[in-house]
Amino acid sequence: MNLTLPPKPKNSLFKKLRAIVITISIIALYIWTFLGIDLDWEKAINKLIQQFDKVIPMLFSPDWSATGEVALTMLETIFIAFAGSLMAAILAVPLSFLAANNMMGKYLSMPGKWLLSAIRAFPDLILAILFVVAVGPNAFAGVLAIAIGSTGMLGKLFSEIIEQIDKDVVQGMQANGANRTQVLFYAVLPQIIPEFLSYAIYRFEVDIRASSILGIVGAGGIGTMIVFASANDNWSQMGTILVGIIVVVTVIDFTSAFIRKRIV
Amino acid sequence: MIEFKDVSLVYPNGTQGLKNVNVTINDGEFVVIVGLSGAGKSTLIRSINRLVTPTNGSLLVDDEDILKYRSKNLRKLRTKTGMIFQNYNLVKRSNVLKNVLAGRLGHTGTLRSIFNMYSKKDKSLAYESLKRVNIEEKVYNRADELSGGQQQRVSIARVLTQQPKYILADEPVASLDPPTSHQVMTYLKKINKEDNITTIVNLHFIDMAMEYADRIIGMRAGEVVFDGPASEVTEKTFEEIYGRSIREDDLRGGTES
Amino acid sequence: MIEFKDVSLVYPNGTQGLKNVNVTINDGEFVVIVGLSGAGKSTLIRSINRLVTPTNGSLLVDDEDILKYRSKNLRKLRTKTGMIFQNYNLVKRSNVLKNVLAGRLGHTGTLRSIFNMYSKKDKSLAYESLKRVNIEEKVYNRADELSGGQQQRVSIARVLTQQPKYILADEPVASLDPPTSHQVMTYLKKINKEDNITTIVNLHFIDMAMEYADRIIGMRAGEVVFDGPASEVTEKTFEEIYGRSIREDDLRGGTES
Amino acid sequence: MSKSNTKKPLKIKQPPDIYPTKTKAQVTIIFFAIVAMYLYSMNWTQRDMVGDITDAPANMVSVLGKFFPPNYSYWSNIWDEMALTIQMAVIATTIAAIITVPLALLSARNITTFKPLYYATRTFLNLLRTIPDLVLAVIFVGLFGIGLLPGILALIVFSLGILAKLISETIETVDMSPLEAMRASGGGTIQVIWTGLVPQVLPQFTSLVLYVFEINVRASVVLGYVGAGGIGQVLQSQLRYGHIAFPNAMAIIVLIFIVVLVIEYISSKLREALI
Amino acid sequence: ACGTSDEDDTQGTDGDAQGEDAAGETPEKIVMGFVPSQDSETIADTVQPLADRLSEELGIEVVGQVMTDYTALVEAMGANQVQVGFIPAFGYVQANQQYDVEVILKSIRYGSGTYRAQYVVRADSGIESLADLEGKVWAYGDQGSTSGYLFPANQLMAEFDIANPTDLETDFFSGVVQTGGHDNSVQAVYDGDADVATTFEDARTEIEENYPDVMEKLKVIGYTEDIPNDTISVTKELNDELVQQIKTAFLAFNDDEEMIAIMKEVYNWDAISEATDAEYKVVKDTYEIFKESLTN
Ligand SMILES: Nc1ncnc2c1ncn2[C@@H]1O[C@H](COP(=O)(O)OP(=O)(O)OP(=O)(O)O)[C@@H](O)[C@H]1O
Ligand SMILES: Nc1ncnc2c1ncn2[C@@H]1O[C@H](COP(=O)(O)OP(=O)(O)OP(=O)(O)O)[C@@H](O)[C@H]1O
Ligand SMILES: [Mg+2]
Ligand SMILES: [Mg+2]
Repeated sequence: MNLTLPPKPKNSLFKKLRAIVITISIIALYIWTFLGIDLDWEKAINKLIQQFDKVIPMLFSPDWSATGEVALTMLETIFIAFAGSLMAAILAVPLSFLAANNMMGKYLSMPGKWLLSAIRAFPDLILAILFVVAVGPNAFAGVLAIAIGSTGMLGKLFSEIIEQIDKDVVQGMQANGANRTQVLFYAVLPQIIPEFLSYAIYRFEVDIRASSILGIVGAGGIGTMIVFASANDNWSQMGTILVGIIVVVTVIDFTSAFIRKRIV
Repeated sequence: MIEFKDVSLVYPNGTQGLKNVNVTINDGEFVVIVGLSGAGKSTLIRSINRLVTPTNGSLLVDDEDILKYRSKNLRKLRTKTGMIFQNYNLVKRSNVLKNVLAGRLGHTGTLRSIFNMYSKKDKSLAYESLKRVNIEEKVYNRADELSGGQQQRVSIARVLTQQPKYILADEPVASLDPPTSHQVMTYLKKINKEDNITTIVNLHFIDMAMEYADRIIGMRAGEVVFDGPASEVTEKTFEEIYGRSIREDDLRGGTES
Repeated sequence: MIEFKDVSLVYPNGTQGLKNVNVTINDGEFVVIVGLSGAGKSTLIRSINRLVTPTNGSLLVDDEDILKYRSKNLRKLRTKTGMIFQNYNLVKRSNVLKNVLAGRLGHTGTLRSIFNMYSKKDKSLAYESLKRVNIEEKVYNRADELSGGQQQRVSIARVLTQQPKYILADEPVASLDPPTSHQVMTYLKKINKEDNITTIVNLHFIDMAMEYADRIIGMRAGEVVFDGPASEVTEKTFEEIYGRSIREDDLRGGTES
Repeated sequence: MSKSNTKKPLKIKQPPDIYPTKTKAQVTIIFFAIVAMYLYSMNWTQRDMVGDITDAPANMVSVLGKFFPPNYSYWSNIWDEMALTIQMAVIATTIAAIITVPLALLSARNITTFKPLYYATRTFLNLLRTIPDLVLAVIFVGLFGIGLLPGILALIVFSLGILAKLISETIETVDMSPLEAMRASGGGTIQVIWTGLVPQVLPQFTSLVLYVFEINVRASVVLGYVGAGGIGQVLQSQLRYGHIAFPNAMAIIVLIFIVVLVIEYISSKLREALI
Repeated sequence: ACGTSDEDDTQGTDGDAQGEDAAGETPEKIVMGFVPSQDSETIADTVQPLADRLSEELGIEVVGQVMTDYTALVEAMGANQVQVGFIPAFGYVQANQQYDVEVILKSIRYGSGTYRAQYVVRADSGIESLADLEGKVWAYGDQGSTSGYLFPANQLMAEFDIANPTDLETDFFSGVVQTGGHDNSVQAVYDGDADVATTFEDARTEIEENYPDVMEKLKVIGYTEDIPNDTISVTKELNDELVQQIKTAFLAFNDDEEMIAIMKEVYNWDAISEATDAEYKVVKDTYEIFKESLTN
């Protein structure tokens, strides 16, 4: 067998240029980053050596006397997060359809996508202010703030799920003579409901954790405890809070897995 | 009766899907369309229920030109033509009964169907159809729990429930092994005979086409290159359809389809 | 030479994949294995390169019992047995050349392969193999840009690049249309003859088996129920293998595969 | 062959219902449990509400109005902080992306067939994701003092949890057949992963990394609460000045929004280039 | 309430929380918002004892909420969602200017109704006076902190005739470090990351536990003017009679052993005393100066 090497690949100029541009931009980005940021490792490590004993052992020896308070606060947080996430899950459904390419068409879905993006751009702090003004500083303001914050995220995730549905099934229904609404209920919904549910439940978990917003609106919740525990350098209480969160999220994980099995 | 009168179809990207097709299919016939991949078999079949719309000519179903149809008429047309797909196109997460009842969608009001309020008659029709393809014991299984052959039988039951005048089947056995394929084809043939439903089937395999078809239509590059009873099919027919003898040792330079 | 000596295989879930198989395959043979879906064809073939491990008996390849092999020996064994799959098993996003070069993995060090540092010899070997299956002009196309038949030819080229002593092909043509299937089978047969590579092929279709095989092995429920030259195969052989005549109108209660 | 004779006659008298009674009952119970819990939560969270809900929209609109029009001239003051935020996100994302690779492989069921290792990694990642970003930030500030480092570390740990999970899920959905082919041609584990798996997950990997980059830019706002630097801290202190600074705050938000949109755009372009 | 109730409501947020428009009516429920001052050592996370006690005295239900950010509280008072607010001085000034919220009481800590900010430098730095600070690096918590930033900045601007805070940060000082908290500012000076820190008096004790030598290593070179303590303020919608009752009720706590103990322990307060808007003029002036630089 005579040895012939394969011919050299001939890439289009466009592709070559694109590869070069991408490579150069990435290198530039890193150079810019490392020039711009200067980390004082020595100081950080000194600080770590000095602080390690004060923080880590305390974290792992939770202050069990705070258990009652943490449990109560966790319960409050669960109620607030539950109401907020469920509200968000419901609000997100119509928005997600508006933002899905395959439901609205590429261009008509743009406003929906932008709206969802804009909602996500609002930081917790500002949402909190808005809702405190609306309904006063209380748990309900927390519910609303969580609901809106989560709607942005869930709407985006939901619309991505809708964009991934199996078109064949839709076509199967159309071939039966089904109209648009029927196609929606028979071909689209059965495909997306399970994913919607899992994301909604996942978001519920996130909302339980991301409860710093609740402190701002005076809704209590675990976020307030975190802020105060850190301000007072109470690391063993922080340990208790962590344990509380881990326990609750794990329990939710198991319950939701159970529910999902029934429904999906 | 279905009449293609000089029908052509050009896809938006310029591909010629159909080219001057002239074919008449009579009521009660069992027609098999064969041809290489990309020959236009699917395009032909999907024109009949307007899943794709030919760009030229006229296509008459029961003496009406369906190319002019808009949404309302379209639903009617689709209600009387049932379709069976290569990949069954069942809603995987719904149970068998719900999938079969979907065949009634065209006959059912939107609200009623949303709340699953089917009439007793519809439900027993669905159950009867399941019985006809011998799969009634899976009525509450989810579609994705069934084997390929079983899923295809469910999709036949769905079409039966629709009580169509025409059945279109786009490579209904391409995903199945030979014994199961024969079984599915046998069911289709049986329904064609018992209910006198005109049936049009796309197939890859010539031996199977020969066995079940009353009439074979051969396609190549969007054109009908053969049309006649199965008994008239010869070795030469294949050469025409496939553009070469299928046994040729086309070792070098054989083009891919 | 490959010898199955009373080989049995029980899958962890209790399915009996192989049952007391005794078969000897001589160098240079072209053997086709036929049988229903689930008969154990794949299991038999995959035992030979230890993608599955029989639970009983001994399996000798070139007079060594490969059932005792551990990682190092295993890699050697696999390097000398090339495999072709029904779905080509190409890396869809990689280009053809890269896919074909993967055949050299067993001969190449880990680091060299990670940095795509294949020797010149390997590269020309890969290109030669592509030429042999007549697809060298697609060398820089991505695998998913090719048609089914072309992809299968690339996977044959991959095996050729491996320079194996044995080729195992698990339903290499099940996803292809008839003319393309014949083309692929012809390439396999040609390689078998030209390079004297022992070739073992699983097939669903009996007509094709008869056409290409030197020898046919029929399997049913994990057992070898027929073993003999293609010329000895009769109608009765099929009945034995498939458990019934293949043309029977098994209308009701046919079991699903 | 003919199983029809042995088939049990079904007890259902026709016509059957769409769902078996048991399924219906279960779904109904779960549905009502959720509704009940929702009503209870709503009731409970509103117990301290004093005002009239009808005023709410007007109140909100009047406050929101104070944020507009955004004071874009304020941008000139915050380029540095914005840059810093992006730089922190770049570093955190890069490091997280590197650490993710082994973790994701270890927590993918189809790659790590050794069950104990798989479960151990899964559990570790689950625990990691349980910790709120605020707590992470607070702990790292406690450990390393105020500054960029704790911010970056919090971002790394936080995004690691998400990234490893998402990527391991991607890995679990890859087509295993090419990997089998590589193994059949004698490839070792690393070779098989490199040549069979990596090309399949690379586009997803890139887009997930960019997605996490976006999350990290947003998360810097939370980090601002604990003084871990970046644009969030500026936003925080601006809001403390009350109304007069609200337009400045809005300008910051718009800037973050633009940065995130740009990242989204780049990410979609990069994905196109890779797929 | 308190002389401002006759002013026009310019915010369009006139909805009385109880849905009754007459300013003379007594609400069924009072919401009391509490923001722990940043400028204090310990931070309480409950206001319940106070609320319960107040409720007893007034015979009206009182709900107490602790909030972690005073901007939200100020806005809530503006919408009359909160009627009684415990706000730090700077927040009060904003609330007063924007929503006519009126101060009625203030907290007394360490026997005083005011506190000060201090300038901390390293003892061996050679910095003796404020003038020596020129060209040095300045550490402060954040720009919204009254003692950490506003008052010292104001003082320096006045003393060295600097037009605005930006000039102060860039021209007078050679650099600034925003640390996020008073203890961090002290730490920054201790570690040598900054030359001077401005904090409340005496934030050095915050880190004394970890750095026992902090009192010797760092010294204070100056103080700002007195800053009024946290306020207890009410919205303009509350009727005068009720405001008077609230005032009396709070003042009565001073004579209640049990209440004093709680205030001491939980809020670090010694007592509560009357306050007028005039006492907060100094904060208002400071605020005015910064307003300029913020809006351009
Ligand atoms: N939506 C479409 N847009 C553009 N071209 C299309 C489209 N659908 C099909 N085609 C092209 O039209 C031609 C006919 O396709 P068609 O699907 O009808 O072939 P077929 O005979 O059904 O093939 P197969 O056996 O592979 O299903 C092919 O060249 C195909 O690539
Ligand atoms: N990994 C596995 N675990 C358990 N059972 C298996 C496994 N792989 C195959 N089997 C079972 O072993 C039997 C033989 O399977 P095998 O794949 O060898 O059949 P086959 O003849 O190749 O069928 P096909 O034509 O469908 O490929 C079947 O009953 C199959 O369900
Ligand atoms: Mg087709
Ligand atoms: Mg097999």
